[in-house]
Amino acid sequence: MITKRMYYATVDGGEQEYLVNLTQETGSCFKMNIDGREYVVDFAMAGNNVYSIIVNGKSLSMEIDENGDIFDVLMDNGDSFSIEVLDEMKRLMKMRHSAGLEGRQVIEAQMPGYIWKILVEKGQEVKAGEPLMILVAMKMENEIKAPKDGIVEDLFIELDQTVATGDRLAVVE
Amino acid sequence: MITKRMYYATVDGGEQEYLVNLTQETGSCFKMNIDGREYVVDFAMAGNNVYSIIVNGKSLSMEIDENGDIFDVLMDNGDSFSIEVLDEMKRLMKMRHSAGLEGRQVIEAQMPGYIWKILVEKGQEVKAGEPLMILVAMKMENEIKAPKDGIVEDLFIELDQTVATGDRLAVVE
Amino acid sequence: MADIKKVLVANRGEIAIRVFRTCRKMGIGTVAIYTHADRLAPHVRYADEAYCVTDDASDTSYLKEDKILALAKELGAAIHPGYGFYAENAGFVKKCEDMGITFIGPKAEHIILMGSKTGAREAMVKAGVPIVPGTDIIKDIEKAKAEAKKVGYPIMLKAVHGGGGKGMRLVKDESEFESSYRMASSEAQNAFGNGDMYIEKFIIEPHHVEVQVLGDSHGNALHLFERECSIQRRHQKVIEEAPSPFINDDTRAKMYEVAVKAVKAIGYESAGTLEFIVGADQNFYFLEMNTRLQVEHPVTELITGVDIVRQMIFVAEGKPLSYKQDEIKKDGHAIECRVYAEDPSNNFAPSPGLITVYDSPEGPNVRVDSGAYAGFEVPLYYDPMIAKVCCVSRTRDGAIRSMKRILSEYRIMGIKTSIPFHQRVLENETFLAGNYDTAFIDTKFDMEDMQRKLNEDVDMPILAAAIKQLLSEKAAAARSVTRRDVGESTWKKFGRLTSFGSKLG
Amino acid sequence: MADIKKVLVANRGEIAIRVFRTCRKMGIGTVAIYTHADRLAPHVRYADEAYCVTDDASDTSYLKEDKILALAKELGAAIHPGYGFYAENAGFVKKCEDMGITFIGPKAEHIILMGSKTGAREAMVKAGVPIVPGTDIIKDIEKAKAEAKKVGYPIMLKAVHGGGGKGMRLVKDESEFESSYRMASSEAQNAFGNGDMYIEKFIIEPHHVEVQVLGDSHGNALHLFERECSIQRRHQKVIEEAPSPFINDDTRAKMYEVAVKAVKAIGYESAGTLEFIVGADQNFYFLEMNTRLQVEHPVTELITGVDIVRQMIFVAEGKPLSYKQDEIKKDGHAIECRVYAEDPSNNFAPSPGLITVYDSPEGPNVRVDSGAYAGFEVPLYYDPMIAKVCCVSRTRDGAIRSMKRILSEYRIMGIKTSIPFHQRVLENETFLAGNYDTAFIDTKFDMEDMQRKLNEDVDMPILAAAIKQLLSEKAAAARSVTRRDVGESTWKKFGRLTSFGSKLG
Repeated sequence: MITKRMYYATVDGGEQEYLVNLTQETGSCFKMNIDGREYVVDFAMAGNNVYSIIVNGKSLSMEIDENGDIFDVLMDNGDSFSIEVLDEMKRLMKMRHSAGLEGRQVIEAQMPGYIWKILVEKGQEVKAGEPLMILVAMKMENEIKAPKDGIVEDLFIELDQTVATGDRLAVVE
Repeated sequence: MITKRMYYATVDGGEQEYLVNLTQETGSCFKMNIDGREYVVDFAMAGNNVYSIIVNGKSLSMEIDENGDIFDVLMDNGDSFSIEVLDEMKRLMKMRHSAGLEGRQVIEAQMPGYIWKILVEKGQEVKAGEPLMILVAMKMENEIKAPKDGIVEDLFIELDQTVATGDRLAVVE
Repeated sequence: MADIKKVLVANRGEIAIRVFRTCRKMGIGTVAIYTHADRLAPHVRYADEAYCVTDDASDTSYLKEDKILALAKELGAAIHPGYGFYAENAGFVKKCEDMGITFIGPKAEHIILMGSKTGAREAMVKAGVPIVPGTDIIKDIEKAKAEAKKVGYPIMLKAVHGGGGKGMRLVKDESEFESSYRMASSEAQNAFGNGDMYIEKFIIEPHHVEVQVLGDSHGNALHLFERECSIQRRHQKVIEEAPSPFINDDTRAKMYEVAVKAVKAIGYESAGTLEFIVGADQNFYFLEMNTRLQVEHPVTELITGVDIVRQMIFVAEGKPLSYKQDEIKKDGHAIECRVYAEDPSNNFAPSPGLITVYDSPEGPNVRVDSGAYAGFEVPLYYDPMIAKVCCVSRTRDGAIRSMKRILSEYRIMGIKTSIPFHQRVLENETFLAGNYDTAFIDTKFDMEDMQRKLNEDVDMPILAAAIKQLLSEKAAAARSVTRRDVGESTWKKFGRLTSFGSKLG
Repeated sequence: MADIKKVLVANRGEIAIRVFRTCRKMGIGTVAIYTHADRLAPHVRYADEAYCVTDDASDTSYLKEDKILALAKELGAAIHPGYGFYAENAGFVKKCEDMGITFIGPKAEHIILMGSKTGAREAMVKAGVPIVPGTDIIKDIEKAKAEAKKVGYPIMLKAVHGGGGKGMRLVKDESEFESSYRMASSEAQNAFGNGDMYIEKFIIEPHHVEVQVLGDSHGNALHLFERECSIQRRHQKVIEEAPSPFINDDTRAKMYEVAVKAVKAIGYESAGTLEFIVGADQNFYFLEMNTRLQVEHPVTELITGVDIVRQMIFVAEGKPLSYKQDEIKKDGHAIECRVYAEDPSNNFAPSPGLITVYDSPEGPNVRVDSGAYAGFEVPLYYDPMIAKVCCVSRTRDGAIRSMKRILSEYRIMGIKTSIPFHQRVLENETFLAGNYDTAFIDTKFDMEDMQRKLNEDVDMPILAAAIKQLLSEKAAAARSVTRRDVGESTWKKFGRLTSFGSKLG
């Protein structure tokens, strides 16, 4: 069964958009076209999230970490790329969403750790950049700062609580 | 929740039976009694099928490969033990079954490989030890022999077929 | 002193395993301690015996002096402290002595002596080790000027009670002296309520170079050459090499000589390190002495073939060192990269978590000391260093090439690591030239270096990401149609085999 | 000859990676070839470029001479043959020469010369290398008796057209000669239709010792000391060491001398090995010369620090060897254990399949060359050797202790490996004494050794198995109640992360 897709890719949050046309010929063989550049790709999984990719004889080993539509690609030489891959519909949704962004800010943990100190209370007024709490991860303190001027509308955490990446910590309105 | 079990264990297919009384106290803590010898065991998984076991301060690292009721245990020093663990009911069933064993013999592949040569035909008379076929695995030929005198009642394989461990190869009746 | 039959390492992770490896080779029994949080750390199952030192999961501290000492006493084990925790803790060593427990490390008196900045300086001056030239409190400006001339410009004016850069002034020549003195002193007066100042020589392009030493109870002292440790980030060493690419043979010889003299002068036992600051002019001055096994000791082991832990055990047993100085040969060049669980592309944010893939580099001339494995969850509570990867080659250039090869093979997934950072440093021209100083990361290597790609072509990562996206979409579609397994591929089988979830309930 | 910019390795698995590692360090591009069955073998993604040489999955052979040569020609790559496949294939080397492809190995003429048993013997005799004493076809019994006396009893009577042990007789002294001759000759006549016999010296307690040599196109020749390879199973070497624990320094010196003389005499280029049989009396005789890189070359690299592949590349480029003989130093003792995918507790039955856990040993003084990783399915079609694990130490005793430590850390699951076999050999008294000969596995080590436990206590494995049984029963019960995930443990998360099945469809 041949599968075809058209995607828009952006690299490391940059502006430039790459148009990708992709055809899956057999299980591991793909034909690609990136902004007019043609590739034949043999794509194989060689261990957990480790991929062996052969493109016109060039052999690459990549680690790929998938988070929704963002793919963090780490090459053997240490180069890393964060690639967002969207189809037409997702791309349109994203463009609409980013136009309407503002107001209520939900602060999420950027790394796992535990809450060592809480420096504000619910309802308190804060300035942008003011520390709200201190998250400790691996013996290092990380200040979690207010992203904007506003009121601390909500605090989702307690003292000494362990949090995971992406957990909601607070809301500043 | 405390869980209790009583098992009969045998080692490396030997005759001696060990009576094991086992109580799971918490997730990782177990109390054991083997033929009257008491142990407190902290049992934890430390990677895929690798276990860290601490018994009265003694720390052991074991690899355990589970096949039905048989557990192949490999210690770091290279010692390996094949332990069969049966509850009362399975033990009774096994004793009944082994009493009635004879006659029709199903031959199974003991290793993965492919069938390089088939030396007998269906219906042919064979003597015990007579080669029935040759299984090639990793450049080495392995003769599959008749387990007893009899007739080749069935052949389940074809030339060049790849077989996995446990696949049925033939029946000698 | 009796032979050591068992060693308890009052530490965790890679350094515990490193000590255990030598013990295992020597036929000495090994005892691990662990916290609830570290139950699955690899040092626990590496040891012959393992004991939990915490009462419940909420306590993550290894600092359980009474429990550790009682355990060692009961088991008849000697204690090796590793680095950190109880290393360089004289009180702990004294308690060992009181309880008749063999401590594998220096004597309490030397830990105390070297723990005091003034005591250490005095002892070193007495032993003929150069220290950074300077003065006592300045009482008289003219006298101070004369002394500054003797020390040699540029000099640093420092507040006696200062800190954090306040009350400090760099003085390039005598014409600036008076005004600088007045400003710095008044700044110090305002900041610390005390305007006393002293003079110290300013070291231009400072290098951190250290000499590994060994001493025994028979008065023998050895040096094992030097290590260059100038590549530091936030005062953390990140790359070390042996020998130093910077100092010349004359400096080297002098440094070894004073180091051995110092060890003999104070009667130091076990392994230790004399840290020196070396200026662009090759003059070197004593900074401090570390009375412990250093993190970076493997580079020294790689160029000498000496197992430093083994020698520490001999010394603790009261035996003499196994080598005479002329039997210690330096062969080749070694580099160590410290691998931290942190994200170099996100300002080195800590990255604890579950390691899903762990492929150790293989092949020639590599040594990895790690405390990690696939399936291990790097805990939040401890040092983020998860591995040290070292290599050795005939030349520095060969070692750098080897390290690149080795890092390209080192695959750790599930968490972020500093491996890409090391790969960038290994491409940096100042590093390659070997004349970096302690300001390297701040002045010669920046985040732009970090973000710079070796290969700018984005098509390869884009095509990989696009294929992954397609496959994920197909997999999601397949899942929504049926939850039953359709067919049985090898990968599925592997997936099942590695699916711990259902097994441990 | 031009510098080599790219190397195609006409081989697979660990030896392909081993050559690539040197190339990567030297900045030389790398090209892998693979079959459909080997698409996921690690050498494929280790290389900069990779090309499939088979047309479909049913073809598993790497012997695709035309494709490989055309590929090398097109890419401008030199060819390294590894061992096996096209190593020691003079026809292949000639084609390389004809097509202007650099072959990293000896010249065709030397492969041909050493490939012929009689040619090799003649060349060696000419170069002054001792060969096993013997005679031509026996025509006259009395004359033969005189010659046997000269050779020295015991002797072997061998049928010229013999094989498989038929027509062979061991003769201990002259009194047995005539009857033995008559019996053997008539046996040979019946078996092979020809009763011609010859005499060969019988070597008591034969050791297999080989000398690594290097030669270049400038007439330079070097030896890199010897390897002891007497531990063999079914004529497969399984453990090698350098230096030999058996031969004395006098023998050593003589062996090196004749080896270098032989290389010079024939003008041999690149890496090669002279294999000798050494008797209990330390007399040694030439067996054959291997005109390739040997599997066991790492032990030599470990005690000399010489990268043999690097030297092979230099020689192929027409450069001289980088060393003079007196620059080659022997330092320490190295051991290699070959790890096969086979089940030692089941009569070494092959054990291909999916590797679910692969933990490489870390720490000091270890070198692993493998062609495996977690998630790799060891194919049925190729050599069952998946890794070579080597260690080096100052003494043989230290190397053995290190190897035990290293093997205890080497964890490969999903398939059975020969690691437990090596662990047993390392406990064997004859092995430890170092005076084993080629009959070691048959006479000094048996399956009872293999089955014998180091620790007879069965309670520990029983309690582990019983707990696993309980946990499996509980997991099965939980599955039958509900198929939904109940809670989310770390293990579950890992299980999901490692569950490939759903991702690749």
